Amino acid sequence: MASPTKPSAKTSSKSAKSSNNGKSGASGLDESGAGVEIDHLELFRQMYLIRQFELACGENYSKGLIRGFLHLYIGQEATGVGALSTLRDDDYIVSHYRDHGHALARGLDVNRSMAELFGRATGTSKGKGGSMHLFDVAKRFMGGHAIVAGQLPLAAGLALAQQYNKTDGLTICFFGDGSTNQGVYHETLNLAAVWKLPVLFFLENNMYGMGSSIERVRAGGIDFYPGMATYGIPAAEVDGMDVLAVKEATELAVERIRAGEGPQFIEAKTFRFVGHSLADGQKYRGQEEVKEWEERDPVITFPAKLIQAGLVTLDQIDDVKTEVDEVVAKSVEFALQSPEPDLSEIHDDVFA
Amino acid sequence: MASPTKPSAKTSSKSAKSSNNGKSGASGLDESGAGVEIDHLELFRQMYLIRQFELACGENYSKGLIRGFLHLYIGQEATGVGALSTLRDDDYIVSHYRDHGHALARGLDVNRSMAELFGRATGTSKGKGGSMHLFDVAKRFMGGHAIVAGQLPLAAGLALAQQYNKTDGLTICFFGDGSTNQGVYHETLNLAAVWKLPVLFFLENNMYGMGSSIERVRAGGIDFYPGMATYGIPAAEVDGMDVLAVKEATELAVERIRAGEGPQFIEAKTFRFVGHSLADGQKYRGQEEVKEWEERDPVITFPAKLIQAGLVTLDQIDDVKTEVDEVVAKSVEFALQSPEPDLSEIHDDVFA
Amino acid sequence: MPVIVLREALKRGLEEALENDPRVFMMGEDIGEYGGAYAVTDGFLKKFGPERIKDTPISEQAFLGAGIGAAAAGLRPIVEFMSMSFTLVAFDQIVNMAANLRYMSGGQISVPMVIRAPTGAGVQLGATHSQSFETWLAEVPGMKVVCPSNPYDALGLMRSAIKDDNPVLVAEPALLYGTKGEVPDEYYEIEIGKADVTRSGSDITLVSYGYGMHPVNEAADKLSARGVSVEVIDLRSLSPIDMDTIVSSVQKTNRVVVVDTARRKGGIMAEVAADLQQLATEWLDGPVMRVGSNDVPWPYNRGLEREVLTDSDDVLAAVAEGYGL
Amino acid sequence: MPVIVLREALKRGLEEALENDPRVFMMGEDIGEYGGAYAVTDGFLKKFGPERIKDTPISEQAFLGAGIGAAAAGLRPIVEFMSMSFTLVAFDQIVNMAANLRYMSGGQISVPMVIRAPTGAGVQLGATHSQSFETWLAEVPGMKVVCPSNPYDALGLMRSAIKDDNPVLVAEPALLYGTKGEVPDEYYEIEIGKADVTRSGSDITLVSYGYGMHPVNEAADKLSARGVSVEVIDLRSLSPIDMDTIVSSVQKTNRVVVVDTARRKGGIMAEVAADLQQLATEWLDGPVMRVGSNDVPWPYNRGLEREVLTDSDDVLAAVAEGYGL
Ligand SMILES: Cc1ncc(C[n+]2csc(CCOP(=O)(O)OP(=O)(O)O)c2C)c(N)n1
Ligand SMILES: Cc1ncc(C[n+]2csc(CCOP(=O)(O)OP(=O)(O)O)c2C)c(N)n1
Ligand SMILES: [Mg+2]
Ligand SMILES: [Mg+2]
Repeated sequence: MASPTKPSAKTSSKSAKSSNNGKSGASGLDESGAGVEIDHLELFRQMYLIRQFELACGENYSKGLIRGFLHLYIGQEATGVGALSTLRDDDYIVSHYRDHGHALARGLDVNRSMAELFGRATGTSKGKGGSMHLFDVAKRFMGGHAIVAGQLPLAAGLALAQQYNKTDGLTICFFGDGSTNQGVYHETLNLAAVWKLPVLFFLENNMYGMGSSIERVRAGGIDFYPGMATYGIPAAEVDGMDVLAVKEATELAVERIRAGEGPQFIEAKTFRFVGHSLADGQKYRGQEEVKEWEERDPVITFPAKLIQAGLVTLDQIDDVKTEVDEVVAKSVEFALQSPEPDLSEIHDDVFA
Repeated sequence: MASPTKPSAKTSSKSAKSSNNGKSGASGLDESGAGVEIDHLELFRQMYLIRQFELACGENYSKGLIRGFLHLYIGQEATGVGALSTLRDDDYIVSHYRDHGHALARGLDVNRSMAELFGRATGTSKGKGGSMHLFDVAKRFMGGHAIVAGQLPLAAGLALAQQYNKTDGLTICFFGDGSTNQGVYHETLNLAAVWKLPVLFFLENNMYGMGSSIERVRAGGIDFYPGMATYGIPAAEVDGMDVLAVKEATELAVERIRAGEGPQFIEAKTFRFVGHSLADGQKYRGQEEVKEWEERDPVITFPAKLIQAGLVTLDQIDDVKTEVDEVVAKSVEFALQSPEPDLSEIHDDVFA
Repeated sequence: MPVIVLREALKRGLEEALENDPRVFMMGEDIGEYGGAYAVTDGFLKKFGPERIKDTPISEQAFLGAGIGAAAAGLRPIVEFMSMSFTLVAFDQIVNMAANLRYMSGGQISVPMVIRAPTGAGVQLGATHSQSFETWLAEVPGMKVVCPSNPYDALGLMRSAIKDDNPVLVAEPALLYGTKGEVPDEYYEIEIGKADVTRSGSDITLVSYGYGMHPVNEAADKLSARGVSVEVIDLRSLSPIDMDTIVSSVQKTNRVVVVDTARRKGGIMAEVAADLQQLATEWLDGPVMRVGSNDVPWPYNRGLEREVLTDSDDVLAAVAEGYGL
Repeated sequence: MPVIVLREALKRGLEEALENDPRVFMMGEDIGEYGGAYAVTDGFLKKFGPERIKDTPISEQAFLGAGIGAAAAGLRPIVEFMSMSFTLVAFDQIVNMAANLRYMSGGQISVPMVIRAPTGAGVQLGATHSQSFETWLAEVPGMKVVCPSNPYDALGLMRSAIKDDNPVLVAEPALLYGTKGEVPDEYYEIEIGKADVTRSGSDITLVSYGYGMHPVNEAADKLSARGVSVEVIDLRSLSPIDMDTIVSSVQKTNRVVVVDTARRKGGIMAEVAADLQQLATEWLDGPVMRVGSNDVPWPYNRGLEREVLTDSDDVLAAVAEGYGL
């Protein structure tokens, strides 16, 4: 069974040059004062927003207002928020079916995101995509993809365009531990490495692919980053429950990519506190393991640490919560009051 | 550009236990007298047979008697012959489209093999398969597969049956360097490792996939065996121009598989002296590189070494040559005189 | 007769085979500890053990292909895809290996394998998860394809599929796992390649299969209420297709509508329609009317999805347009 | 008019686009240093450099998928498969990504990509290398598919394919790369979705495309010699299909045979036949006769392969059977 990893970063790479990733995962609130430039409250706000959004989704799924498959990001908030806090407006983001967290951290409109889950005309994909297929091209949020690992080549291609156009933009691609068992994952890593594409492969290793623990479906153990040596891709491990550690590791990788060093790989050890989807009874794992991870819940531990470090006050945290609770409640209201798409919409958007 | 590797073996594996593969590739004709039990002349006969068979194929392709795609094994004889000399009758062999060498080393009937290439009713697949699809299930030679890397899961499945039936049989699967870029290759390695399947992955690294040198299409360099650590699969490198080294390395791997240690991986460094297929003008590589490798031609160097070591006489070698030349000439004769398949055959063999 | 749901019928077929034939084993994602995405294999791991109920990595190419190898070696694997939509990543293995192997080897190799997958739209899974690739695989020589519309057929077809020496795809309509029907305790099989005349009539023939039988039966009820005598045929097998049964029916009714809930373009009903108008030219009083879902990717929104999906109104409209009934 | 071979026509279309539009680039296995498996891109690497002529690893899923991403970002990639048979390993990317992306995103994303691949049987490559999956991809909403039968169309269709804002598959009949034809120096395009009436007649319509035009033209010659006035239609596009042109022709001839050199079952001619008998019911004097290659895996042996492949005798037999001509 998987157990929480320590919040330290390890690295693996063939070349000496890139192996000094080691520092990148050092836990966030250090004495160096690096925290000064960081908007801690904003990081908290995003994580809390995702948490409350997901809880609202779960509720409305039970009511039958959201349908299809619904995969919640609860427990993984620190990874998406930490990673995406480092990017620029011209960078691309590619996600999988567990995409709400990435979408919100990228700043997608909360109302329109919720409306998409409700299948409404005001949704980000006009109600045609649903939970697994959020898109917002204006924000360079390129989906929401529901075939496991199918999104990796798309990310490579976006990065290829950035390289071809001689920009220093990059593409970040999120995926799960289970998706490493799809052949296309390996094809894409190699292609990106051969062409030195500006892409950041971001593995959210939450220890399970649906009901399958890593140990049951993978021969090489629970660590993926050491294998990147095969592709000559610099790789770092980071504590996915620590938003500042994730931010720092990502910053370093982003810097290297912008400097033209080619693809980078980050493995965040994280955990979903809930089932794979709303249909999952979690028969395959004990609640003890879940509890162990829940003790490190970033939505609870991060504000606690911030207050302890004197970086923010309890009042500030409470204000954020009040504000976010309202935003989420309003998004549900917005979705509920939004119109269903017109049936004439069926034939639109098939061809350009 | 690739250059000939030294005839020494290196290994890579995570576990200490399996990393003592190191010895396995030691060059063949050593002082220990291990050669005593080896039928050197038979090994030579097989290599020479393959060479002459391939030359005859090339000739008859030019005449239009063999058609479609034709991929010759010239230069790689020592790998197939060395590897297959270690197997039992109940082991399975799986090959790709460059399959003549493997077929003949497995002991497929020379006449029927040639007849298949001529598309005759007497061919191993009744003329329906052709050069890329040789099969002889009685010999457990399970093809001849023409989609790059597509044969790997088949091999895993045959091995799965051997494991399921609690035999100590194994399956050997041949593939080329280029096929490592197909996703299914990675999927199969992992699956075999997770299930500890009795399969020997045998990479014939001939430095090129069609017109693509490894360096151009792979990020990790020309060595593949170190990457096997990712899957926890013990892996050895061996000089593919040295039939005895290949034999020895394979023997060790076979022993481990029969002992229940799960999949093993061998990478033989080898070279095709001719084009990818008969349509290949070899614009992508210089003839110098080819010449360098040709100096190590196993069909020439092996008998020379044998004679020098006093293990066989020149006369014996010449006798083998005479005999084999006749066998090959007869196979062409056999193919030529064999009937074309009857047109009624078209609808046979679609369903069982 | 005892009444069970379609999921239970499939389960019984699988369980029987696992009990009676030691060569039978199962592979698939989360079929063991998780109990199967649609709970068809719930409890199997405990009962049959991990050697016969194999949880796989998310590696469809590798485990489907391993099934082919195991079958070539004489075992009888049953491989589950979590969705018909995911067969796409393993299409090369299915088409080039499972289906071609026998022919390429001049008849030396058989691949007695069952591939199972939930199929079809209707549960708001969107464009990537609602597709019906059984219609493509039914075109591949060497493959057999069946698709049950009720528990009785599900069990009978599953039994035949497992006994067949060829690769057989069992397309399980996702919308029907909970559908009830009578299933006798006595053993029976349903021959692959035989359609079923589920309702006898003289005015018009309606042909469909799988989930499509539901809009078709609804339409038949409405037509009957209007005094139209409807004959209904459930194809049950998409490969081979039982054209004889369809032609016989049309010789009686002289009118026919073929109905798919998969997309209209291409699909298996294009094949049926194209053949039927050749085979029954002189018997037909009008065109072979073809009904299918709209030729668009599947939308998520419920209203849009329902509109795209073939329903009984679409069937009735075709009956009216083609034959004025 | 200058006469060139089909390979040259394709080459000209590609070269032009590379010269005129900096967003256009190419990817594929051995298209650069090797010069392309069928020599279509010979010389391109030298002329346009490695940034625009990208040799890829044997990773069809990754590089086809990368093409989709690059297209989504505004480039106009042209991706070569070494054979249509190899598209299978990337089918998921083509169908679930290239074709679905626009719809799933509510119209936010366009995928202006060209996929090229040699297709079809006839050169003794056996079961795995002779398949025609363009007939499947033509059924996918969001995909366009064209297939030229001569150099003129090859250039005109390639130009339109590259300018199109959707994913377009260009199926290049492997048997026709060396086929000669007139191609003007003046610029022209051929609209995707428009069939071509290549021969005008009043007794019977023959419909085909790609390599199928060869047996059809041969059959038309033989029929003409017997005094039968034949109208011949070259579909050119498999998606969208120009049913209007076919229906108009049948309104004149009242007889029709649709011909494919891909396998008969399923295929695009099943779609054409099924639609046509609905659209032209009252104009038809008989069934829509459908001809295709035998429904077996492609055999290697030359005699067997020729027998399986549709030829002019098969076309004539269908004309005789359906209409007694
Ligand atoms: C090709 C394919 N196979 C199977 C599935 C079904 N499926 C959806 S998510 C999932 C598990 C993926 O796990 P992981 O990559 O670890 O991501 P996580 O859900 O843990 O975030 C599976 C098996 C799919 N969508 N696509
Ligand atoms: C999926 C797929 N893509 C492309 C091809 C075309 N092709 C045939 S062999 C080959 C090169 C394979 O190289 P390698 O695996 O190194 O084997 P070698 O020919 O060197 O023995 C290619 C690209 C194919 N058969 N299948
Ligand atoms: Mg996971
Ligand atoms: Mg090679």
